[in-house]
Amino acid sequence: MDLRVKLDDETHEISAVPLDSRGRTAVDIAGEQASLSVTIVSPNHLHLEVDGRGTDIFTARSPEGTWIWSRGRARLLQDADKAARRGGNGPVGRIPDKVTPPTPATVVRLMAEVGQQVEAGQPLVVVSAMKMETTLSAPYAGTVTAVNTQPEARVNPGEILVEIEPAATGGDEEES
Amino acid sequence: MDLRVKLDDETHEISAVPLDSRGRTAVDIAGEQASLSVTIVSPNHLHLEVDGRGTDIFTARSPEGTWIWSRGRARLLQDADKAARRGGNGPVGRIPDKVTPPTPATVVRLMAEVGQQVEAGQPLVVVSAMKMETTLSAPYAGTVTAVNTQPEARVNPGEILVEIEPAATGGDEEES
Amino acid sequence: MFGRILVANRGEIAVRIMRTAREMGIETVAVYSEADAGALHVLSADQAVCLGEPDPAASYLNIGKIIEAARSTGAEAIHPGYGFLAENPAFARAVDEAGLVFIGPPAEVMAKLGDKTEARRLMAHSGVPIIPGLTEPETDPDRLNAAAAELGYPVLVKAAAGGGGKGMRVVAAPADLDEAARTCASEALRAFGDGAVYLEKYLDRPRHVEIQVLADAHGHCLHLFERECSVQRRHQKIIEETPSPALDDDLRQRMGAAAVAAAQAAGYVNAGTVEFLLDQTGNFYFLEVNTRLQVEHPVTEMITGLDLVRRQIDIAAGLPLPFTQEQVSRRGHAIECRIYAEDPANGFMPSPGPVLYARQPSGPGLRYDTGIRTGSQVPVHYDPILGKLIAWAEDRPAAIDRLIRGLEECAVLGVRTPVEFLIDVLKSPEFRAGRTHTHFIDEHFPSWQPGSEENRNMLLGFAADELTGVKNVSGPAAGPAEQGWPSPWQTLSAWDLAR
Amino acid sequence: MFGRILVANRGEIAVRIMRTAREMGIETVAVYSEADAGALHVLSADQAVCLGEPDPAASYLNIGKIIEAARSTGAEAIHPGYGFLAENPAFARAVDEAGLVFIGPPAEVMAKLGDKTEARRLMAHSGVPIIPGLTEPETDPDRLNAAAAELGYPVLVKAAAGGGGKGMRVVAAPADLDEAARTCASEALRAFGDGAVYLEKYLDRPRHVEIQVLADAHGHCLHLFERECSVQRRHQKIIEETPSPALDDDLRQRMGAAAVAAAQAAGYVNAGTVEFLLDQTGNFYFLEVNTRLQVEHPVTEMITGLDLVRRQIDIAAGLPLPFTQEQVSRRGHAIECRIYAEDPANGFMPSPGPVLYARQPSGPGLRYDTGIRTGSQVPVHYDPILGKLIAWAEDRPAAIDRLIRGLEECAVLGVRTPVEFLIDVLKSPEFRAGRTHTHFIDEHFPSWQPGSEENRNMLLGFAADELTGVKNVSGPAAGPAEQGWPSPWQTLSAWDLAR
Repeated sequence: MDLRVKLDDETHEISAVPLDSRGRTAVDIAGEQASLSVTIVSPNHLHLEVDGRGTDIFTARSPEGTWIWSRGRARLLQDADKAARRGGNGPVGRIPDKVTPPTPATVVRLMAEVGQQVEAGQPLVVVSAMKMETTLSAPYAGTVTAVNTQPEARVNPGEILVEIEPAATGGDEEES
Repeated sequence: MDLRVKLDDETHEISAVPLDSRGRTAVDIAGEQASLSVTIVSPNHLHLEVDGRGTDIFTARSPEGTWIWSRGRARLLQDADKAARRGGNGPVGRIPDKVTPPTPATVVRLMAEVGQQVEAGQPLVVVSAMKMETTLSAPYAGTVTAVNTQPEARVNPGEILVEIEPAATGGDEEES
Repeated sequence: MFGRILVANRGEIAVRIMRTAREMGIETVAVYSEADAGALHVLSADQAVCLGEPDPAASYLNIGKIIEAARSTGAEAIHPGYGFLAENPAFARAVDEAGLVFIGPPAEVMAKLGDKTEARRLMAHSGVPIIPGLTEPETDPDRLNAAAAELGYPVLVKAAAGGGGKGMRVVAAPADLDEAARTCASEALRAFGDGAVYLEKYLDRPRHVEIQVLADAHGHCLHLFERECSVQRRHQKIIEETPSPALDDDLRQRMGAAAVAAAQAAGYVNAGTVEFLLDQTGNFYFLEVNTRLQVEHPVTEMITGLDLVRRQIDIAAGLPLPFTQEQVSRRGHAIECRIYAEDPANGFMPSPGPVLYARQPSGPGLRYDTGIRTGSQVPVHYDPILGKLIAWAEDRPAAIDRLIRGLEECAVLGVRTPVEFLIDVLKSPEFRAGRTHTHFIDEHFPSWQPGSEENRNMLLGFAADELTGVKNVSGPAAGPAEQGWPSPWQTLSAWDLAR
Repeated sequence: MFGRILVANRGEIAVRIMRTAREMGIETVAVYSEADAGALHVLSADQAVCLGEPDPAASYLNIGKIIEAARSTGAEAIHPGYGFLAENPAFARAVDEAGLVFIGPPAEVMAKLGDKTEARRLMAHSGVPIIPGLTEPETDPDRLNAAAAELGYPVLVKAAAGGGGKGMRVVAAPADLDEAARTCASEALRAFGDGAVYLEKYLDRPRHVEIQVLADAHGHCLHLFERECSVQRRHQKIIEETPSPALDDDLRQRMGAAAVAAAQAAGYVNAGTVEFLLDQTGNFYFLEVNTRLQVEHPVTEMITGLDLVRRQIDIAAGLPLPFTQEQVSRRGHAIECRIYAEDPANGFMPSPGPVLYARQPSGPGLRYDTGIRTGSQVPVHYDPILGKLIAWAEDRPAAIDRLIRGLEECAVLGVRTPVEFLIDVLKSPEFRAGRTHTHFIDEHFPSWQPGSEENRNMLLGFAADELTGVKNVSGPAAGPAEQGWPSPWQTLSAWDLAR
């Protein structure tokens, strides 16, 4: 089995032979070998023996990838080839460079109107989620071409609340 | 759905209508009605609301029946009709009225030989399991017709270690 | 004693309150919003009442619906937990007027202490030291500017009705004051129903040290020592401990006495917390009184051996405190850390969503108070706390090591959590040395990113997960199981038995 | 300090020892038999070595294999837990001779105290009160008969090498003496490798009260108060608590001093327990010294705030005790109950088999030390302990209520357990009144059978389980799911997300 696995922002090449009847295999990560023995403890719990050292691994699959836990640390790992096919472009949870909320939220205050000139970093919208307010700022300088929301509106990540035409290039803000 | 359920030594008649889309049903146990609402919390965990009172139920199926837990108390419940078909005859874990060990065990000492007259309650075999010795006694008075084991032998429940012909009736000890 | 109480809250604190109630032989009623059907606090109660839509205004903040739920289920008293209506005097008053008992201080005491400026005046008059600043709420931008200039920047804009780090903004320069005051007022209005703000002098890297007090309805008031809650992010506590590494017996005694004086000045009844800032020279200043159970109350329980919820219920039922100040003792060291659904690598942004898998740490000297389980949803509508892990041990180094061991056993998959951030903080030499202050995280972990210690094991784990495929038997793995088996959930036990 | 230790045991005690070792920064090595592959103690260690076949002689009692496992993994010390080789002087000597450290008392002290008749002589010479009886082992039936007649029936036949309730028989009449002596000798030979037995006067309904002692290698010896372990079945403790309802401060001080005197007379080093019988008039008699960690050590940890395993490891590493007798304090009340795979309705017969489902109780003031998980096997070869539930609280009534609450949250399905028996005992007026003695179960629960309190809920649960069929989604149930879905284990998370 050959895998290309995305962990944080790096892609790792992994190859492994199928498990034998006792759950053992050999794994190669970027040229480094490990002898591995796997016990399925429960559907979400694997016990690994890696070169003779025992360690617990918890796993959970989601549409975005597989959550893998090791000794208090958890990551969403992705099959890089599948992620590329899905058009996935990076780990979950980062602030996009568009005026869109990081989580489902409610609009508290709008500080932009169509035609307005804005500087990079200028506050445009304040949203509230989980009792905490967050200010969404202009990702770059330009002219506001559309305001797609209003106070009290429920908004979701990916919805572009304020569209801006960049000052210098005049290009399509959807590609910025 | 109609069920005949064995709990301890009693059989209970239960009928229930299928769950509606919100997990609700009406159940009748021996003529007594209950309104029931069921939430599946996990594969082994149900939450019931019985006439408005919440209670957790844990369940686990085994070949002998279904273990049901409620507030610290656990029982092996059986579908009485299925149990009858399988020839099951009562809950697990009771001492049979035959000279057979209650758990897998090792024979420590034999105190019976073929032809010997024994009284009811007379010690015949001492077995050891989990560092604890248990004396198996004659279930009734009679004559020993066979000794089917020897010291140090590993023996299992159901194996008749000593066969006895009852004193009075002369019947078949297998039916006693 | 009450036969039945309603818990007007959700999550870990509701579960924790119900456990003590059950031990006291008191039945419990849960309330929940549609977002919390099947939540752990609903499963933990004897009865549960759905309040309606997820929006807090329609559910956990809806006074009328909650009192109606108590009436319809025959509950005699209401425990508010923390957050939501816990410090809302109108709620306490409404409970009272409905002929029910509010498990907390009287409404008028709560109102007095809940107004931060009035509380500051009260403390100043009672000889409790306060931080220099405005003693009245102020909304006029010009007057705010003038007051800030007089105090000298940096200043702190605070919501008069705020608490728990909510509704607070540090302002470093005059240019930022207006927007900070507006945002603060807007947050306060939404969160507490009161948009009044005031100003305070901002202290340089103080410690946050608070004193737990207990007062019964018979004039008996005592303290249960301190909690140090300096380690904060976004002005919200994330690690709390007792004893404080900064207190000696003399300072502890003086702060305890000040807290009791503060509580008595206010006519306090029930459990409360007097918060202080402790500066680097050992001066302490009154901050505010939290008129409710604190999130971090377990560390006090662990070192004193007392059950604060039991004490709250007893006091609300009119019982006198069964011990004196002299009979209260502390032993060992306890540390709590809070586990939220949040991304510590990304400004501690909330991370709502489904909990795909959750595993509780356990063992000697560990306590895990949680409100989630495998299959829970972390709704977007509420404070995203998942649970609190508390370690106690013979001394501070052993408690730190135990807490790290517990965090290394704690798994929550599906949402981001600060577990590994907390491990890194607890392992840091600065934390080990006890040199904490309210800017500790900003100073030592300003742009924390997850480490790569476990990357190799994670990659091996991913490979093992792919190699093992469908997981339906326990024991050594043996290649992917065949597809298309019917209902393994149902028959797993039988297969297990047959092996 | 050691860098790595081997734990020569299994189950809950091995897991518990490894937790403290991990907190101390010490790596752990597990050993296991083929019956224990995948067991919790194996998963909890940094390394694991398979010793061979399930038979204890081939695995957990095999001195040579265990020492070889320590050598091959580079372990520097061995913790024996309780049972198996914990009180075997030959093992302690072999560990020593292999250049490793035995975490327990010196072999010669263990040998002296392990021989019950020699221990009785030693105590008698040191002024510690002993029960009238033989001071030498005796195998000749005639001489046993004569000695029993002199003491007066009932008498107790005891294995000289016994402990933990194993190898003991009460004999009420001369006719039963021969068989009891033979059975006892045979059990002792199998369990301890030594078939010597002796006789003691049998006391009427005494309490079992034991004192925990700690002694370092520098001549420092102190006690950690008592544990009352009167509630027993088949001469084995099932409920243990501290403080004892029967002790006042004066008696506690005298018994503590006697225990320290006993330990010092034997030259004791490390953690040990001096067991006494306390008669109804307040006289106490030396019973034996357990030269190891006790099953019930957690109750002492809960009321003193100390970690006994940490103390054991420190002492074995040569460190002096870091506190004096005066610095040890006790607070609150702690009760433990043992949960075995056994059938309390059927003579507490062992109930080995697969654990189909296990759920841990949790919450403030509860500790659950367990060695099993869902999917574990309880092998027929070993003592069938599954775990211990410990509650501590402000006082005895609150601790009882908390323990009941914990038991009511504890689920182990697939094997029989005493959980509901324990609930009934804890709820009984006799236990609540603290009127316990070693025949408590025989007297008050002679033929206990499970009650029917939960029968209706169980029948409804059975119906609900049948109605819901295949369980693969969380949330309100909605009729049986369709059959034949591929691999729900694998895709559950994704489905959950899609809802």
